[in-house]
Amino acid sequence: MNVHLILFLAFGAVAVAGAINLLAQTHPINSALSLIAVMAALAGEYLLLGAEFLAAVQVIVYAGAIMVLFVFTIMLLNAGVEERTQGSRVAFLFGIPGLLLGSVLLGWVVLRHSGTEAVAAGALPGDPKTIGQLLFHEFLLPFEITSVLILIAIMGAVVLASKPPTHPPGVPARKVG
Amino acid sequence: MTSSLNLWLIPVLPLAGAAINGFLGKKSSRTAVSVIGLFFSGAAFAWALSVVMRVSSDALPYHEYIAHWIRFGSAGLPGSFSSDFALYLDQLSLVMLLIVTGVGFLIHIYSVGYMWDDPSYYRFFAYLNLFKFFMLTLVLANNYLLMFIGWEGVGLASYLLIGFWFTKDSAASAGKKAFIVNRIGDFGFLIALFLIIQHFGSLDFTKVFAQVQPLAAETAGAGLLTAIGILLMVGACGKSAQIPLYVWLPDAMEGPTPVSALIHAATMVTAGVYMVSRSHMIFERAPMALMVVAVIGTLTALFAATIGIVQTDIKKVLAYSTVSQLGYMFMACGVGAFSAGIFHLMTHAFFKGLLFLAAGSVIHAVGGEQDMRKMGGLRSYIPITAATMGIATLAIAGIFPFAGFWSKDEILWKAYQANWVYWFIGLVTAFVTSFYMFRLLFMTFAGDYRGGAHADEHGRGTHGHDHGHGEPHESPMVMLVPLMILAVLSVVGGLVGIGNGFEHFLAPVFGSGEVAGAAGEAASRGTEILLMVVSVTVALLGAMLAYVLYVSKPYLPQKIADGLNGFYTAVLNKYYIDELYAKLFVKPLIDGSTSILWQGVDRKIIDDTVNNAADGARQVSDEVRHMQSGNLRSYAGWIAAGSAVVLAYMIWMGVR
Amino acid sequence: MVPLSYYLVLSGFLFACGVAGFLIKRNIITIFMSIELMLNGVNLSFVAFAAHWHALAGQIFVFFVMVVAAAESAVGLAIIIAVYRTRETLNVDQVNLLKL
Amino acid sequence: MALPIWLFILVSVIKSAVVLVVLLTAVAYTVWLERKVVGHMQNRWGPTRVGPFGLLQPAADGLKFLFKEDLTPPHVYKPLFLAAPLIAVIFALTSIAVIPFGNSVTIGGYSIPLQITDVNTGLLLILGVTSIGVYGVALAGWSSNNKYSLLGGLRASAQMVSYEIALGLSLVGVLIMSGSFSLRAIVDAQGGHFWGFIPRWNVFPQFIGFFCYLMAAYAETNRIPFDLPEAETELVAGYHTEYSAMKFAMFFMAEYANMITVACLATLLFFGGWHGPIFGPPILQAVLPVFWFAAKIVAFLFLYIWVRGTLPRFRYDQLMAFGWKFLLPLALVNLIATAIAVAW
Repeated sequence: MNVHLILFLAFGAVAVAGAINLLAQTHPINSALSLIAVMAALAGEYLLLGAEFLAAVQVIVYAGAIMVLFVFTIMLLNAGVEERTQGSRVAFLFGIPGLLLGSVLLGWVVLRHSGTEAVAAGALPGDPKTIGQLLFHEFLLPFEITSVLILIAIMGAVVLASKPPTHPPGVPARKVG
Repeated sequence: MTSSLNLWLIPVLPLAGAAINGFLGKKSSRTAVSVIGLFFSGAAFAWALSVVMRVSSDALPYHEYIAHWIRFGSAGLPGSFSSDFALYLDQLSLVMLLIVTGVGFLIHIYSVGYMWDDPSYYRFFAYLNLFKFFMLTLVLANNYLLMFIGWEGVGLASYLLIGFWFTKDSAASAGKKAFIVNRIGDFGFLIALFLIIQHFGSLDFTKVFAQVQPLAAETAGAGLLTAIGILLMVGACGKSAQIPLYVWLPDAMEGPTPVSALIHAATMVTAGVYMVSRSHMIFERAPMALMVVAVIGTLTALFAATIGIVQTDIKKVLAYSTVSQLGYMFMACGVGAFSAGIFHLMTHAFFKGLLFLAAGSVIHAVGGEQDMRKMGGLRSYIPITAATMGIATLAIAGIFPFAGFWSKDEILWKAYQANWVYWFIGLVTAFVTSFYMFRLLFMTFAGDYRGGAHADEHGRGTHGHDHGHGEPHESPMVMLVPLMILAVLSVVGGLVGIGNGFEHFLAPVFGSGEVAGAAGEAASRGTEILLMVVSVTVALLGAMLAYVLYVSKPYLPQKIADGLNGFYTAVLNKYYIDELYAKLFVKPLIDGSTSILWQGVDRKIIDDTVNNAADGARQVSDEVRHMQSGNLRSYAGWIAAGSAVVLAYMIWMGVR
Repeated sequence: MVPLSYYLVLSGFLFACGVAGFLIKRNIITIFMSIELMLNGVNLSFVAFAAHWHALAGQIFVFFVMVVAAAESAVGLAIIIAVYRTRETLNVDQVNLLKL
Repeated sequence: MALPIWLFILVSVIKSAVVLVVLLTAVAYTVWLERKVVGHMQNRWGPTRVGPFGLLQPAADGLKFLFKEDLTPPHVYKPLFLAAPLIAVIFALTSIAVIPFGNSVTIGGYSIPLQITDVNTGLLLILGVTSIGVYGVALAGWSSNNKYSLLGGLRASAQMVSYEIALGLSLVGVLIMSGSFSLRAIVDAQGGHFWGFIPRWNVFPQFIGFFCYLMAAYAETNRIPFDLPEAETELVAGYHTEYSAMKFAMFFMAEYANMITVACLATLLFFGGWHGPIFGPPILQAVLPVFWFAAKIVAFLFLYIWVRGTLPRFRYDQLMAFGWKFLLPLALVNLIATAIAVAW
């Protein structure tokens, strides 16, 4: 046992516990908090892998922004405890067996074929400088494209979430002016 | 080779006219359409004339290369083949060129008057110019393939023009009939072309003939050249309306009369004769094929002439007459007298074109009536037409010294030299021809007018315009001038044959063999003159018989008809050939198509396949659509299961 | 020193939990969170592979995944709000009319 | 010379303890300072009774909070109701861990940085921790099962998420100029003077950035004029309406701790950190940087209080419009201008 492994296991345990808790909880806000825990734990794993910038971004973007949005939505819609409806037999008849089969297969492949080659702690310097240089040189085009994507997402979110126009039903909205 | 003659302009000018009129004519005035149609047609004629002026006979044959067309394989190697857009001019094509452009131009002028009131005036001129383009392509082509393009193109134009009044059922079906019957002939032509490609590796006239020339004549039995020759003759039979494929031509009279004159008398139907003459190198080395040509020609000549006796429709008479005259030309070709055939082709173009145009003028005069029994006595109403038609009749009957005399006697003389049976049948045909032509003349112009006021009812019958008159009247000058020009040509056109002048002119094409034979002719000059006298006498006899029957004793024909009851009916029904074809070919085809192709293949196999596929798709979808329940988690379930399967497959493929 | 396979197993487990959440949860927001869980699982394997192969591009991919996830969650939550407005429920079993 | 591991741990523990005590004391006395200053601004005395100048007032307050009855209203969602103030205060205090408040001091041959830990992404860490702090407010508002609390929580989370963007962007200018996320490196880059007499502080070239930072930071800490989440005239007390006693105190502490963090950041990023005139004997030279740092922070806190005593509260739509339509574009413009200037 070494420090690296211990830390990995500790963070991993948090992540696993969070993931399971996400499934077990019936109230969405608990699930959301579990997910935040998972994300924080993953940020720790990133740090172990040397991706310190990514860890920070993980916390800021995922935990600090995306999940805040989730919590915000839950609060806004006042989401209650989950109802236990039986809407889908398919999900249980095909989905769960498929999931189990897939997990087993994937686990088998990973354990059998990836070997036991160790990954050193902080093996790769993921500091802001190198990431930035990669991002703004090699991946400049995808970067710009994602910015457009985000712009579109902003507009889409505004349009979707804004209240529908208050003209009487059946009468098409008329453009004014 | 002289400097370029720009031959390509000759076919392209009418094409331009056709394009302009066809695409823009609908919006243009009739005057504009006429001007364009006449200009391009006339320009082609003028250019053809200028070519004649500029070319010297020792510069012929003249080749003109225009563009690449089909090329594969490297030239010279076996298996390679090439065919270009290239033109070829020799004495033979020169004659055809002048006939097509000249007579065509006259008929264009005539059409302006004849078609003036037709609502599709522009369409007529577009088609007519298109026809000229294809006909000139046919005539000027330097290889069989380009010739075939023209050959098919004139077929198309013919189809379009026969069915010009396509709203009339009989016109539409006549067009189809012409097209289909021609396809049968084209089938033979095509196979002949394939044989030529296979054995000679080219379709260029010069290359093919250069390879044919050293071959020995297939006297002993049928060989390759015989096969090619007979197949070419099949093609010619279709285009030139010979037994057994003549049936379309009488029906083609449903088209406007100028069309009948141009396409179905003067030019297109003679394409077969031109093609056989052009292939004389092959036929000369295949005596059996030549015999087939001669026999078919002779039989057709007599056969069609006999039908012509009893026809009452003025254009039908002329149609059968055309078939008969074409038979003469083939007879000439069949006995190896190609130049005589071409000579007759030329004179025939003059007088038959004139006959048709005059007939059109008559029809025009009586307001669309075509039945000769309702005419009569028109001489006083339309003297110019009557006069020109009389000249044409004299010409076709072979009365000295009209054009038909020279060419027909040339043919009869050559036939006599080959085999007296041909001559004898030809002579009988000449008699019959003379009889029915004078019958036509007398029924139309002599006696009293039998039409009367009710002619109005037929006003729109065939040529689509109605003057609303009771009195027959003379046609406008624009129609009469071409009549007169052609009449002059019908009188003097045969004079070029005096002293074998025409034959000498064509000698470079058909070889000196014929001319050499002509040297020996001098000895039998007396026989020739005797034969001339006999044929003229026979023609006069026919004319007299017609006079007796239709002018002096008009009650006799009915008596004779009653006396020859069965035979008369058979002749009146054109020997039931159409019915026979209907029984033998058309009905089995229709029945077969109905029961096997339509009900069997199309309905049972194709339709059922499509319908069952659609039904199956719908049934499967009906089941599968339950998968799309709208429930998000079900979708997730399918995705999870599906991805597990994909994963398993990938692992299985990877691990294996 | 931690073997790569440990990271991959953890990553796979998180992903499987996400799928399971999608399958068994009824609340549309929780389902949406399951998606984020899956994305996080994948991100972990990206970073692990990046460290393993010494290829920084893996981290860049994670960066992009985060950006896309942010955009996606913004739009997705807006859709959820719109759905809630008309259906007045967040239970996916009751939102199955295939229209808004 | 690197420290042995046991010594490192020992030093770290000591530093953490010292810093935490100082911080909590500072928090307590910031409250006192505020009451005093605002009192004087409003022609009052402020706390005067407990100790000289009321200096013992914070202690009295602490005692009061400790002994007050700790109410938990009946229909609250208990786990989160209890967790929310903890989250708020823990993350508020965590940020201090990466704040450097002076140069290294050399004790016994070992160089010890005056900072709990120096990570080279210190600024990012602070941003991350502050962004997580939102949960304390949001969850408190939601778990209280009270419409005022819920509205306060919603307002708080929306406001903080919105202004976080402007906050982050306003700092990028500084980052571009110093080329590092490490707070120590940023401070080191501000040593020296322009033209020999103006301190090389980022606030001079980055005055627009500083302005944006100041606005955004006020909003982030829910301070007047952006204290909509706890606007007492409309929401009673906002997200902490249902809280009392020590739990309320935790929110209170979190707010003031955040103020101090913001002040620290402003000092470090824009005002040269501990840089200042150094003179006197060696012992003074060792203490002076910390003094300058503390002095700048106090000045900032005073500014906070001054603003509070001066400005009225915004309306909520004005707040959002200000953040998205003015501050964010302004920060972007500043960012672009800085980038161009640096690239020059």
